[in-house]
Amino acid sequence: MPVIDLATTPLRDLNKALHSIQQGSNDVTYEIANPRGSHAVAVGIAGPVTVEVNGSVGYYCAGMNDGGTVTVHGSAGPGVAENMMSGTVVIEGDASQYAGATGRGGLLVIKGNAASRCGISMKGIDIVVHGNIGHMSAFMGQSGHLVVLGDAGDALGDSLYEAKLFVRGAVKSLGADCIEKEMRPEHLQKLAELFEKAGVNDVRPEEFKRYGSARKLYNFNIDNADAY
Amino acid sequence: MPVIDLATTPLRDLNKALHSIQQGSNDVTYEIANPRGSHAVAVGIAGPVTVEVNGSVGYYCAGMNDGGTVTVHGSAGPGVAENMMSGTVVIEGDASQYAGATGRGGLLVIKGNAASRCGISMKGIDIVVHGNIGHMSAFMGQSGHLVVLGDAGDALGDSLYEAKLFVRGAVKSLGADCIEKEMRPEHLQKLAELFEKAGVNDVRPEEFKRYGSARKLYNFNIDNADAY
Amino acid sequence: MCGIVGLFLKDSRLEPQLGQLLSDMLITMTDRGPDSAGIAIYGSAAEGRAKVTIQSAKPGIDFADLEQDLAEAGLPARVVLKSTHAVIAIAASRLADVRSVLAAIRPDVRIMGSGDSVEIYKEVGLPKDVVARFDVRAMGGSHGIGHTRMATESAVTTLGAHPFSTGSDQCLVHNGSLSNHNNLRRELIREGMTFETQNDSEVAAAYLTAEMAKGKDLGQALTSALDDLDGFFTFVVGTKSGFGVVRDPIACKPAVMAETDRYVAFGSEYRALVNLPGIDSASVWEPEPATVYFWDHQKAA
Amino acid sequence: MCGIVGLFLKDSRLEPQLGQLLSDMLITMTDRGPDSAGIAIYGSAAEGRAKVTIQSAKPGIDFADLEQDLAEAGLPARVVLKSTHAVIAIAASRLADVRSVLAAIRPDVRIMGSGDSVEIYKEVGLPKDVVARFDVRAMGGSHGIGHTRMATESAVTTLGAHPFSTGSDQCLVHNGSLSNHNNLRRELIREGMTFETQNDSEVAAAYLTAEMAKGKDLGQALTSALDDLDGFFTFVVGTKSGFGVVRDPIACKPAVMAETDRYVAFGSEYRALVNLPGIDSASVWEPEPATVYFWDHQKAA
Amino acid sequence: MSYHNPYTPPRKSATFDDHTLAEIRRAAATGIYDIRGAGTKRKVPHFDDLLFLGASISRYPLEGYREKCDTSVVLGTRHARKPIHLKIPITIAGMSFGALSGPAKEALGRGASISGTSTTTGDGGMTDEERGHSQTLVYQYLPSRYGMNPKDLRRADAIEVVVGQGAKPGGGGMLLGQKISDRVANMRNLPKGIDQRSACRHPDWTGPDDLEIKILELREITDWEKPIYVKVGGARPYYDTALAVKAGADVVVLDGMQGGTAATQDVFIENVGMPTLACIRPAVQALQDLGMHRKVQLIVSGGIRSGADVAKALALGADAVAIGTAALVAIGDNDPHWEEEYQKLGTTAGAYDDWHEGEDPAGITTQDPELMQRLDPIAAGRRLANYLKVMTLEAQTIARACGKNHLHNLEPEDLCALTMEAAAMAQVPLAGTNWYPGKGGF
Amino acid sequence: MSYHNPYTPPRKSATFDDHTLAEIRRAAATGIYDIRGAGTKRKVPHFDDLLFLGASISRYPLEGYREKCDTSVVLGTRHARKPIHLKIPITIAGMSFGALSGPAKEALGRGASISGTSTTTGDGGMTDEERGHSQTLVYQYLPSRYGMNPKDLRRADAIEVVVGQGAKPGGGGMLLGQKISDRVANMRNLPKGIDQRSACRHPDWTGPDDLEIKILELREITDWEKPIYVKVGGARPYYDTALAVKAGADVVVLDGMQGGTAATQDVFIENVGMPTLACIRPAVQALQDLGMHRKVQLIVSGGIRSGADVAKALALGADAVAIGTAALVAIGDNDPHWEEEYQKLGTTAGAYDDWHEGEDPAGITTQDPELMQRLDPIAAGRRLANYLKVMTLEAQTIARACGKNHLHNLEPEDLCALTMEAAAMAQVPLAGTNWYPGKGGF
Repeated sequence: MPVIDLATTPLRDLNKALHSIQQGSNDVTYEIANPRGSHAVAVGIAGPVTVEVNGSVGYYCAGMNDGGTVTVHGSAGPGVAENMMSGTVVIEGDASQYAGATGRGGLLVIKGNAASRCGISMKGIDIVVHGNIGHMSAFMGQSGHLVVLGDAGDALGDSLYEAKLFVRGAVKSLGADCIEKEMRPEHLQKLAELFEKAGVNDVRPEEFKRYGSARKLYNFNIDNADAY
Repeated sequence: MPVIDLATTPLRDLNKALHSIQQGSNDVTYEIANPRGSHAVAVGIAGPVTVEVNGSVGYYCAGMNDGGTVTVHGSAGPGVAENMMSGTVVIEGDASQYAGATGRGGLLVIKGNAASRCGISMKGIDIVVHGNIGHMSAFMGQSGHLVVLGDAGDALGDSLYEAKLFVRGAVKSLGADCIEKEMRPEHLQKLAELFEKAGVNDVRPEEFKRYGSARKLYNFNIDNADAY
Repeated sequence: MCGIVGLFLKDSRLEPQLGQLLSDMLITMTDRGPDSAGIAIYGSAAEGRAKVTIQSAKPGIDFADLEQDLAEAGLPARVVLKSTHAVIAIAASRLADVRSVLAAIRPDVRIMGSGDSVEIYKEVGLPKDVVARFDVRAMGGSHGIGHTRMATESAVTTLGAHPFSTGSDQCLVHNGSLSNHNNLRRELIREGMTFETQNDSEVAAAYLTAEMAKGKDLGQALTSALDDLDGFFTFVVGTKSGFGVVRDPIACKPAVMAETDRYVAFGSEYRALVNLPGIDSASVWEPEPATVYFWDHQKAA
Repeated sequence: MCGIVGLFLKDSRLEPQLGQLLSDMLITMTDRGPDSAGIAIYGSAAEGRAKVTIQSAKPGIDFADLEQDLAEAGLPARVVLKSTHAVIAIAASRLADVRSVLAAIRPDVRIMGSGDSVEIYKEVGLPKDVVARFDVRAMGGSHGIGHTRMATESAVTTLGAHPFSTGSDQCLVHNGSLSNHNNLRRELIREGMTFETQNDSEVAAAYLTAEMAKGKDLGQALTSALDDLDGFFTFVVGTKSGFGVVRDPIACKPAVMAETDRYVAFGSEYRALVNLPGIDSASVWEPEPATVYFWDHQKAA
Repeated sequence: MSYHNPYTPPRKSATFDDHTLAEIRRAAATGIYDIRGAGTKRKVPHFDDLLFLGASISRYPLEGYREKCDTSVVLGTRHARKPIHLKIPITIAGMSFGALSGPAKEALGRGASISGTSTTTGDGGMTDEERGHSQTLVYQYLPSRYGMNPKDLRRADAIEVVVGQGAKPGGGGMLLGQKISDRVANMRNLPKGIDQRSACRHPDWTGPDDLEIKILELREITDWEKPIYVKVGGARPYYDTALAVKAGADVVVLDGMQGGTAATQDVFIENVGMPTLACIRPAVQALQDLGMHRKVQLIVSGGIRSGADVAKALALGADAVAIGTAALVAIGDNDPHWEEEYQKLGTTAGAYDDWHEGEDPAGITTQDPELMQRLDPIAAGRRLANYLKVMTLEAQTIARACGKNHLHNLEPEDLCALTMEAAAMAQVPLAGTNWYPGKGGF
Repeated sequence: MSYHNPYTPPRKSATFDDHTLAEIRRAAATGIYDIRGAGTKRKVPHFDDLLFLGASISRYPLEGYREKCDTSVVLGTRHARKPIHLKIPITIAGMSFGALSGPAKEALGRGASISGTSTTTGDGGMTDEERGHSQTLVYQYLPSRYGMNPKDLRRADAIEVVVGQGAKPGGGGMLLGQKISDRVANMRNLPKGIDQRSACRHPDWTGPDDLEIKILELREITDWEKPIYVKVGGARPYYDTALAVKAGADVVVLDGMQGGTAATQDVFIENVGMPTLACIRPAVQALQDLGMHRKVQLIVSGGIRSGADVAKALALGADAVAIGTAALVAIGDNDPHWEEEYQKLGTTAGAYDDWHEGEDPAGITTQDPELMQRLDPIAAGRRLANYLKVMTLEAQTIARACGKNHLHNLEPEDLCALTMEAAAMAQVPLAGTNWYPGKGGF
């Protein structure tokens, strides 16, 4: 298993190595030592590669991941797994703001808490947060699922399109055009699937509430102008 | 034979004397001493006069010659025989740029080399150069013949109209819209005539190549725009 | 836009290393602010003594014989030179006189900060050069804050660098961009404040000073800042006994905090914290928007 | 627009006549440039000695006691006055100090050129008057270049006259009109060059100086000038051991060269060459466009 | 008998003119601000107020038809391993698929490729038509991130991080539901037929310090191959350009207030941002102050219409220009051919700007399959190429007249101004004087 | 249902106005820049922005009908053995045979001769009509040298070395093939029916130092008899005038950007060169700085239309003016009489400018024998003479009102300006103030 020590190896060499793996090749595992908050660690992965990061990372770790499996044994800075296409990203610690921003696919698991704007503008990604999430999460979320085992901060799901939000704990406040919705069987089933994928064992789907778009802002209506 | 010494006689007096000869009078011969690069020597000749210049001249020697025979026993500066109408101008040495520019008739013979823009914008003059010619020669040449026993510089015949160019040596490059053309019998004959007039004995017309206008720029066509 | 670092020591055995730790944190933030850098260090207060940090554009002239001239002006003091800055140590009872005496004998000298324990150093240039110039690594203390600046709309000058002094033993660093600082500045000028720069952060500093002058404590002043300041901001404020942090309600300029038994640390990015001892086992989190945080030696004591 | 002349002697017996020959050549070019004239003469270099040519608008004041004042400033030198110019001869090792010493003791004096062997004289007025003023006819040397100017878009001043110094023992004269000199000047100013005039030729000189400072030799600098300078130009560049000539790719400003066993000569017109000894049997030709020519005593040797 | 005033002709107010009155009525009827396409319609100081000083005796012109006047430009020389080489300094600005139809995007790609220049994607991602028909394609990285994905990022020749647009510096976008076809919705991961709002800030960074890290990420993802452009609307061009450079941009794209838009509030278009003419000198000054002029390239856009505009922008210090509206007109937008249909839409050819409503008779700003049919991408591409050729010839003819063998050798000193305002903004003297208004002089 | 705005009247853009849109479409369709005749069409600062201060109490006017106000002018006093004496300071500018028909050239000659002024040949040589009917004829010496020959040079009364034209300083010309009739082709030594390009630099000299020698040659050929004019387009009038004087000119002809042309790129006409108004003061300044004002005469042209324009040009320091377009209009160009035919050509009387296409209904800018027939040179000459008479009377009436017994006694101090730009360009105060914008004051 190749080990890349960022204390001695330039970031460029790390990412170049990861990019040299083609879609369709066999899975390879890289271990990354001493990330120490570096930015853009393991970005642009385009093939089946497993990356184990031993330590905490800075901005945009695993950005645009497309098929890789990245685990951070530490915390992640802003924009982790931003615009993920496919694959899995797991953060053992906390994640800073913008986690999973604009993600289009794949699964992001945050074992600790996520800060504000978790899943902002999400476009298909599934995000599972074991802890709490900060304010403005899932802002303008277009599609995908955001599952929170803890509490959610202010203005959850503001200006939401079709992303689906599930929160087990308290929601400090809902954003404009976001409402609580009925939990139907298919939702319970979807949650169960996500728990399975994200390695969540200790909670049951029934403990969650579902939130989604009231679809009031879909076409402009003067009587909703205050919500803009 | 009157001798005019430019070391002691003003240029004005020389040209005034030459202009006093009317079209139709008998041929007179003037000898000019010490030209030492003077400009505008023997310009505007309008009658049958023979001028022998002993030394080198500056700009525009024999400019607008109309019927005179001027021989320079030395080199000539820029624009020798410019706009010649008729008559003969012979340069025993080299000629600077613009030799025979815009000439409308008559014969210009350069025994040495001619510099750039020889025969620029020529409009009917015949030019015979024993040596080489410089770049941009016969630029926009409209009619007349340019015969070069040596080599030609860059961009020969650029933007040529209907002037005919004959070169015996190498052509460094052809200008826009100038191409090599077939030597037909009438061209060989024309060359022979010019050799006769210019006192060229040691070469044969067959040693020359003919160049002329491709006539692509005659009327604007967008697909040729890059050539403009 | 800028980088901020802050370090508050709980374990007094770390105090000799404060300058060392803070310097490394500051240099890590070079990318966020290559234009200028500054640092405020809170040393141990000597009983009955106070300090004034001053800056000069021509230190060779202004600092020559300064100690002697102060003495002649009736202010016995000790002057320690640090490149373009100098620290004047005097009896705490005479602190109020320093400004007027300096105005008379060294009119061009600028006061960076003053108090029982604070020393403020700031200059134009890369953080590593600024740190080296003032020999920050050799400084000890109980807590300190630092700042690296990428100028947005105001000039790159020494005076435009942070920290800004907001009162005795108080200073402020800022990351973000205020959108109503021009109006606020005009109001504060009307209230009698003076300004050296066109910098929005200086307005924030003056605002806090003015609010506290009206009787608010620092926490209350920061709370009212949330109402009165428009735009994006993260403030870290140093006080004699600790520091405070507050972010604007949108909170999109980055901020990370770490706490262990030995210290509380603040950084614009996690990178700033990675060299702290025991960071791997620290509790690391991000401050909430529109929330005022405080760490205080006295309350801890 | 201008007239240029240059003369490079192969036959050292002609050297005493260099000034005489060059003066006649220059005066012939009066029609091309009645506004100002200048000349650079390369004399024989004295071992270990160097020369600096300076110019003053008030020679009566600036040149008074100059030798003595230089000595007092620690620069033993010999000063020879020539009208508004003076030549300072010093030890070659001290050449670098002259500029700073002069700036201190004679701030208004302008340095025209310096080196082991070059002397540069230029002034406003007709070439014949300029030649007489500096007694150029009496000068000897191995080679020299001269210039007469008809100002196009910049002022008629001494500093606007050619030759322009481009470095030690190097100078440049120019005929033509550059069309990107304003942008180039701004760039060169940013790179630290200073300019005295709005003249395009000064930009060409500064450009060559800057390129050579980057490590190019003169030939390479002239070659890159063909890419970077826009417009019409004929440059003649004097160096310690010879001179170089380059014309723009369109080459429509006139240029004639003549060579015999005894010399190589350059003139804007053939007229400039007619008085040279043996010109009738010389080989006379015109330099090609966009081609760098060189004549060099050292290579010849 | 009572006294009657004689007839006086009706007089309208300049303050409350017909447009203003109509807009008040429209606002009263609908309760929403007016959204429209195209750029500033009112008159602002522009390139028309500048003139070139051709060569005469003191300078020599180059032969108009013969002597070389180079027009090429290289973009992205600062950091990119593969800078972009263009034959002409006129690029096609980013216009979103969604705002424009597929055939329109294809036509732009075809025309630009014939001309040796680049096109740019827009808010909505990259389409295959566009990539296929564009020799050089710049991929926009926008706040909405619609359609953003690493494959397209790698397929692109350059990446343009869009911070703002001249039509709406600081504002977001809006694409009305009727333009959201299946294909557009699919590319944007959104339901069909709903209004689509675009955010005004990027979701995952704010400020130049973050932007520096974002650019690092994009470079890492694309292995430092591609030039990174940063596009800003013209508002504080000195600071914005300086900060883009500090954040690591290879190229700065500066869009003045006249710049077109697909859909923005009219009040924004007409009242926010500075005219293009006023933006260039501060931006160039910033580059010069940082020693980065010509090292970081500056592309200027907003109301570029002719080779004269191109030459003027370059003379003021830009490295290239971009065109949006003009390119649409060249491929057939607002063509009098469709006047009858424009009349039906309550407008007239030359004034149609409801581009967000998707009913464009010319088939350009629409997603309606029938209307789209009307635009033949091959013929339209040819038209664009012709137009670009004319602009280039015009710029060359001017540069040659000023004696330049490359368009980049045009200088501010080759210009003078016809009005005080233009003189002050362009920092060139008023014609016939040495007066630089605002700077002293004479 | 989708949402529709209520009706708002269509609004066109000032930046993309109808002309701009049409030009973009034209460019897209053809791929070549627009070539046309006539001068700048857009509004630029002009003589209209100046006013005369008539005499009142502080000064005394001359009696309008009685007291002498001389209008004569002598040109070429510096070097020529035979200077030119004109009765009025208004000359007919050079317009090429080829651009104009034979009858048109004859009409100009007749009208000018009646009025005691001169005409000028053009690019294409001298015709017998013109020489025969022109009492005083100036022969142009142009880069193309079409038709140049020493006989005509000697037949001329003065020689005008053309360095440039206001419509295209630094640019060359283009005469489209359809205007190259047998006669024109023959005079120009060119095949019939091909486009004829005119170079922008002379074939055998560049720069003022060469020009000095060229002028020497022309003087020698004509035995120092004839005044030598040098004509420049208005771009850097201070330098160009100074250099023309240094090169030995007797008369400087300065043509501002509004000056007409037979065929030039529209982009050139509208964007290169300075307005006539802006050119005069720098040129006069150059003459004054050289001590040559009134010794070397200055002829100004470009948009001269009335006696007021004449008086203003003279007050600013010119010795005479030249007219081109106005003379053509006087002899019948763009006459509403032919409106029907103008409509057929897709234009209207007053706007027809496709002079290079040779289809002029008025028979002036054409070589078509049938169209030419329409112009009666005798009547047209009379019309020109009438027009010149009116301009002269107008200039005199103004000069008398200012108390001048010779038009040349008009001074800048007799003027004030209506706009800031005109005040700065003409260096006269804004009306009612002592403010010389750009110069301080107040």
